[in-house]
Amino acid sequence: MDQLAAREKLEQDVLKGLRRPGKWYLLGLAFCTLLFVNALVLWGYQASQGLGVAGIMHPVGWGVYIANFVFWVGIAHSGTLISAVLYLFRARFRTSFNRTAEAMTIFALMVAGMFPLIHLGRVEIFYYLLPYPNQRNLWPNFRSPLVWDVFAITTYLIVSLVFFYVGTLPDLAIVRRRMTGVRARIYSFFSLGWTGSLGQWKQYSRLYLLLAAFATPLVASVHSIVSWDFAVSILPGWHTTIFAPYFVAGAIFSGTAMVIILMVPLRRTLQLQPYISIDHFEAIAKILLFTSLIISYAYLVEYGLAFYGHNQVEMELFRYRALGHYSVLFWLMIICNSLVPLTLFIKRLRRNLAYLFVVALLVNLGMWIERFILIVTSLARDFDPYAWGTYTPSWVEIGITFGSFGLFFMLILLFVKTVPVLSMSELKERL
Amino acid sequence: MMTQTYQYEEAEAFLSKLRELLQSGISQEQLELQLPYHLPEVEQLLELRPGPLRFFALTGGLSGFLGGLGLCIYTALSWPLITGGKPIVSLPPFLIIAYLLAVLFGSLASFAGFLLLARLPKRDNLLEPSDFGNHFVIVVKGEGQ
Amino acid sequence: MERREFLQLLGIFSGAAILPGCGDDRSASKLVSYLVPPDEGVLPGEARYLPSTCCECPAGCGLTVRVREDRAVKLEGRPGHPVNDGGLCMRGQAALWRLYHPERLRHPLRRDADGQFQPVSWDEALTLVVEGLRQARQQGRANLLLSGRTTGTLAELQQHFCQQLEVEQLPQFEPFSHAALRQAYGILFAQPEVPHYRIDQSDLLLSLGADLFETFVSPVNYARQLSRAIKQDDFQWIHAEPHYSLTGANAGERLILLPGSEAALLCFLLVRLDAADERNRLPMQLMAALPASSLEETARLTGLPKRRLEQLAKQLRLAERPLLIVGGIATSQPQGLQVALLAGLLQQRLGMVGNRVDFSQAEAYASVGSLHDLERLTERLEQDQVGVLLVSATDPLVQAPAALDLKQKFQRAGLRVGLCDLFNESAQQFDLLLPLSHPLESWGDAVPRRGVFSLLKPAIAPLYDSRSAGEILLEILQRVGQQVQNQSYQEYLFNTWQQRFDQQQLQQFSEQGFLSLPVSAVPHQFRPEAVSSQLATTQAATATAPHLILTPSIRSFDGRSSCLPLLSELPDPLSTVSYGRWLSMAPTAARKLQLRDRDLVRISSGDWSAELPVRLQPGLAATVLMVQGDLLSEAPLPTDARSGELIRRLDGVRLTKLGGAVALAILSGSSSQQGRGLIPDPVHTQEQPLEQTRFYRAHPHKDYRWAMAIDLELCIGCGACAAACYVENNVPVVGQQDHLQGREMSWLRLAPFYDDAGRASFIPMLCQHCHNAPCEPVCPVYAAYHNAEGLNVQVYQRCVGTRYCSNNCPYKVRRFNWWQHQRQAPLEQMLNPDLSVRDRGVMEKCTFCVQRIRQARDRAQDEQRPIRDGEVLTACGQSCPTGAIVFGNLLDESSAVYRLAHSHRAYRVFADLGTEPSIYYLRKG
Amino acid sequence: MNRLILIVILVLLVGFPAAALFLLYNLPFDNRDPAPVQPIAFQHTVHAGKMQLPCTFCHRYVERARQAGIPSLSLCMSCHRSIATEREEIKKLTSFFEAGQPVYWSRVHQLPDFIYFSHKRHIKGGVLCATCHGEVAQMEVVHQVRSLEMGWCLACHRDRGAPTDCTTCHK
Repeated sequence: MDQLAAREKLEQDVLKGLRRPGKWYLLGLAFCTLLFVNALVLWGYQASQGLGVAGIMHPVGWGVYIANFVFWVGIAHSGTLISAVLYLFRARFRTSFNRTAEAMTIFALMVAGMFPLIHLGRVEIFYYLLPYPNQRNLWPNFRSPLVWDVFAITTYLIVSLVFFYVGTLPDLAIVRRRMTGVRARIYSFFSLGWTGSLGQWKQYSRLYLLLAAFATPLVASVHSIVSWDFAVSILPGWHTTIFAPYFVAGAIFSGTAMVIILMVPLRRTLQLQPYISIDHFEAIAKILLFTSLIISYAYLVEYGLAFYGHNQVEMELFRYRALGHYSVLFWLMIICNSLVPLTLFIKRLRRNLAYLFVVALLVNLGMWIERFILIVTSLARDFDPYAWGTYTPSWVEIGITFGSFGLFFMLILLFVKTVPVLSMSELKERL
Repeated sequence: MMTQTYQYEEAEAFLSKLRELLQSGISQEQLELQLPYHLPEVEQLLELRPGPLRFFALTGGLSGFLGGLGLCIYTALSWPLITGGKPIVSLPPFLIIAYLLAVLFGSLASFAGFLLLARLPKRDNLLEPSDFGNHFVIVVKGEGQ
Repeated sequence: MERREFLQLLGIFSGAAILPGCGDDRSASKLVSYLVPPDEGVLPGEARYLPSTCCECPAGCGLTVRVREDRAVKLEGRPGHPVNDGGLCMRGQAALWRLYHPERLRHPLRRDADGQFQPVSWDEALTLVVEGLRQARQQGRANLLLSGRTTGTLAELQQHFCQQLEVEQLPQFEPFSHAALRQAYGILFAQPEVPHYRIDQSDLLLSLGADLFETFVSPVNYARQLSRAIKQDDFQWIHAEPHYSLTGANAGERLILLPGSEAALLCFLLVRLDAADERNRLPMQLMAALPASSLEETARLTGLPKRRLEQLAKQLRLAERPLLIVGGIATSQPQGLQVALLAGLLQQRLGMVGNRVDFSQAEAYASVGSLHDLERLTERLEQDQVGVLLVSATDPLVQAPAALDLKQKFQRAGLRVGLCDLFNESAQQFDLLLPLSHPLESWGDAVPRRGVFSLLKPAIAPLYDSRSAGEILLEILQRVGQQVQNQSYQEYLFNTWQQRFDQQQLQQFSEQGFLSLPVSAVPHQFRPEAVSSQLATTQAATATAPHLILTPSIRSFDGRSSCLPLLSELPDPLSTVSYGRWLSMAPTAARKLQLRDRDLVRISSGDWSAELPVRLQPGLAATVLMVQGDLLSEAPLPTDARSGELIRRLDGVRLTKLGGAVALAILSGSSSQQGRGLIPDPVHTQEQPLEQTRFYRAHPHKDYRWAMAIDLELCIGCGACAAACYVENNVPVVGQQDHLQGREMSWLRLAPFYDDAGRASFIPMLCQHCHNAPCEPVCPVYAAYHNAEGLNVQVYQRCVGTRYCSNNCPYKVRRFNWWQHQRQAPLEQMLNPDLSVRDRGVMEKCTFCVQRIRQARDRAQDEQRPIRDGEVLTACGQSCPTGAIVFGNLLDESSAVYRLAHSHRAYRVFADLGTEPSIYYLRKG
Repeated sequence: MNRLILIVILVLLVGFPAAALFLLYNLPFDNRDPAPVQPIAFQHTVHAGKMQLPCTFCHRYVERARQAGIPSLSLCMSCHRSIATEREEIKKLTSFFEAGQPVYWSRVHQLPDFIYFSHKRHIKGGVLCATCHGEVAQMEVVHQVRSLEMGWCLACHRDRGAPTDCTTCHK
């Protein structure tokens, strides 16, 4: 087949995804939207009644909401890892995933960004957190990790958006060419009049490299900063130096799993098998396996530090994690995060997409639980034994959690129908 | 000399023609190239220099870093409140803010530089799109045009 | 004082002066003018402090009422008052809830033919009473007046009333009547009274069952006295009881007796001590009447080791000024009267009577009856002999033992007239309800013990169309022409006082709110001959286990205060249960039945049974089960035939595990401190903490650095501080549901920590105002920061509610407003206007009563001087009955807090975390 | 046409952030009536202006207490029993007094509940009434002239070296 025909076929194949949606798509979209709207209603209820409608209490002041926040920020990470870090390392398999992964980063960050607002006692004055001149002559406290979070998340979201948008520019021009009517004009507007001239490509490639360079440290820093929310505190189980690398590894672990969760069905329904090969999935699976090992190592180290260090408060906490009120969750987490991924050492399993999909689902379940355990147990058993308590999420928190998944998948579904899920201009290089 | 347009379906043919044209003494200013995807070989042939985009990034990044640090220090001093026994100007946390703003401003400045240097958005093309699809195109402009 | 001056004093409350900023809605946007200017010294927006007397229990503590804008907003113990000298217990603190109780009766009510209550005017209501009295007399039925313990002028007025109107005054009704005690003292010394115990003059206190800190006669007074006694080096305190009380938890040593063995113990001690000394021996005849009490037998009966028994006798013998107090559970049992008699004999033998057991200052219990009187009342009711039954300021329907079935028989009185304050279930059993004014709205006086006069003076104008008992009785008398027309009760009182006191005393009485008059010593006569016959049956019948003991409650007294929401909100000191009822049992016994906290059990005795959740109580004897009496008022408790005391023990009860658990609000997460040294082991008293290494230089403090010292040796865990904090700082009462979810709002909590032997130590935990506070740097908006005077400030208006500060607080003393807490009208009138009411979504915590610091600074600035040591009293420290909490400026080397902070006993909780708290605890020993 | 679009876009680009900043700068807004209607049309222009009564003649607690105090009706009546009795507004006053009803004046200057403010401290510190209340003697209807917002208070506190600790005012 000659090159031109191959390129044309690629465009046709990829743009098939943008056709009029089918029944199942609409049903899925409606379901996700419903979950999200439900969460909005619950949030409104919570905002009017007070945080009492959530299950959080004294001493567990942070619960499911912050677990969700950490989880979704974590999901965001592998998007940047795939698009920026692997770009710098020239990993070829990245082109199969990078567009979806970048979109995932943005959507996950949008979802994550909602949770700090949801968990505020007085969301109506969230603007106190922003540094802007005001009549009160007051500024936020830059010594607070929560302000670091505000900056980290905003920076990460904006940089990811720019990165994503720049990457889609050439593809938007292709879509414009292949569309007619109003849709063509809309795509035309967003493609900024991209023609593919050498001058544009020249600047484009340089910008892409620069943005990748800017985004790469964010992979390490943003989740480090999120981890410092916990690590700079004084609590047993939180106040530990391994948190930053441990969180980053965990973020990549769960994010990679989410990429698998998204790409396996996409590849099938959009018939992208020619462009995304099993080899590519295997490469991703190896990342999953590797980060799982790091995570397991971190679990071991935490226990080792606590018990070898013989700090009473730490020992009690880690005993409680494994054997206390949340022990079932703890062991489920160990199974999902440390044991199940070990099966990926077997090549046959690693190349089996259905199996990989199931492992990825379990990994994400496990990682969500990890955040829950980590946040809740440390608060439930800290220094003063009189103030120990147990936390059970309320239906409001659970509803909002499901709503966050609803919002995420709603955005992914909308993305699939509006933007080419593969980077055509990059794939053309590979043809 | 009249303006000439060459269209190719394959990258190799395009590149050999381009090489041929360059050897025949046609200056870079006379060439207008359209590509369906980024071909690094073209830049090698034309011996393109890195260009000024780097400086946008550097300026943005530096101003973000200094601005961030300045913001933190200024606000902390404008109403000095002690928290946790830490000094009013606590550099470690302020460096985090400075670093993040460096990344943010650097990225945004690079993007702005890109738009400027690549002359985007292109108004003509916004309204009346025209491109050459998946073809490689070389336009050799006539002298004096 | 002249009559004119006195009446002028009244003028303040005549309602002429409406002060700005009253609690109604429109005042928020309106300024209200005075009609006439207020009296000199009354400034708008500034607090006034008026004397009064607490009427929440019979102890009669002196009060200082803080009044803001014509609203009483805080009660404090009155310094110098002979009963409480500044301290006030949690029930006293909660008394404001009775004043502003939403269920207050607002006007007289009369039950109509359909059984519905209809409002009537006072005129109609009193006419009905007069008419009823007349009719009953014609029918030959007796008119009766039953009241709670009443002293002072009102008691005289009651007598006068009864004489004039041919109403029979029944002996006053008190559930804790101390009848056995009084009867025994009557037999022994012809003094049927409760003496005043002078604990602070003793060097050895042996208390037997008497719950000195909870309900026994005058708890705040005893706590004050004990705190003075403990400060003497050689003071010893041994407490013996079968169950576990707060008093026992605080005694130097707590002896666990087998239930019902108090008499045996006393018998043994009496025989031993009588033999030890040749002088003043008790008559042979009397000693012969005592049952044989060998060491072995006593050890078997009491369950105490022989060595300990001998040692106890020796301790008593060697003590120079021993004091024995019996009461509470020890006298509310089948041998109650013997216990009281034997104790009296021991007191006589060891020379306590007349000095440390002081009858000249006897507590005013003489006119209180016993359950026998109530039994007689039910008999007369059954025989339809009762015409009008006036019940004044007491609630026999709830508090009489279930066995009497008073509620049923009560219906047979001709006309049931209730003088009560709340429209609760027992109020609805009356035909005619006359709303009583709260003591803070009324004039009056109280004589809690002989020679002590305490003033009641209205702090606010009555909220409703209510009257005080005195006003009602006086008006009825006037109606039948037995009293000077148009004389008000105030004038009546004033006349009485003028007759009783001289000018100087009167002046003192009205200014300081109390008066101590010298009392003549009462010559006591010892009548051993009367005792012998009573002692014959002393030998204890061995009771069968397990025993259910119904204890008094520090929170509700005998149940009368359980209607005050604050007291349900505050946890029981020993079990830390707030809402609901529970059965305390020993961990060992629970393990046998595989019971854990909150597991449901059924407890039964005869036909009666009740279902309760279990709460493990370390240190409780394995054969003893414990429930607070007012939570199990339906239990079939018998009355002691001889003393008329309620027997608060059921023997041989059956306990069945029901399976399943119920939600019970247990506030403590752990009864052990898990070896974390919040309260250091006294063994290691000499260890000095290492000097902290600092990463950053310590920040400076200018003129003041506020700090607090809490002496754990003095802290008795009574919870008065926590109660005071609630009232002072507008801390919301959130209710059972939030407590079950761990969302109590208390700024100050008392954590009981038990060691392996079941000994309890208490530590008040509140914001430590750390120098390097972990809560501060994590706040994104500077809502938590450290000010120049060392306060850890929380700016509510700035708080966005991230709760990070609470997470990062190692002491977990920050409280989050999960809701917009509502206060049912008119409870919002109790709010302290000196600090804001926190909104939903805001973090709050102890401020070291910054409003009081502000007030002191304002005063100091006016006088151009620094704030004096002791000028700022935090609400908790002010209320503490033992004075365990001291507040002041750490930079002032002459201050009390500086001295205590540099004591060898001082330590700081979790010092190794480097938070450098501003609260110094003083360890025991 | 194109230029017009460009201008509109520019205006939006500049205007929108400016409006947003203005909004944020001033949040939260105070939307009370700056000059509410009073039950009796009391004339500060006459009493404080023409007759030059000192402020403390009526607001007599201002040097001694947190609240300045509203004059009692008996104080008003001490003059108005004989002066200007025929006027409509004075008749209102008399009827209030005779009925024994207090007057519910509308508050002009109102600090939020969570603020501790002491007139005494400010007067003793040498702050003039007019600094916060404006020239009341020249106001036909008294209205609020200062924002009484935190930034405004703070500016003065800083100028005068008065305490700026949060607990000074926040309670």
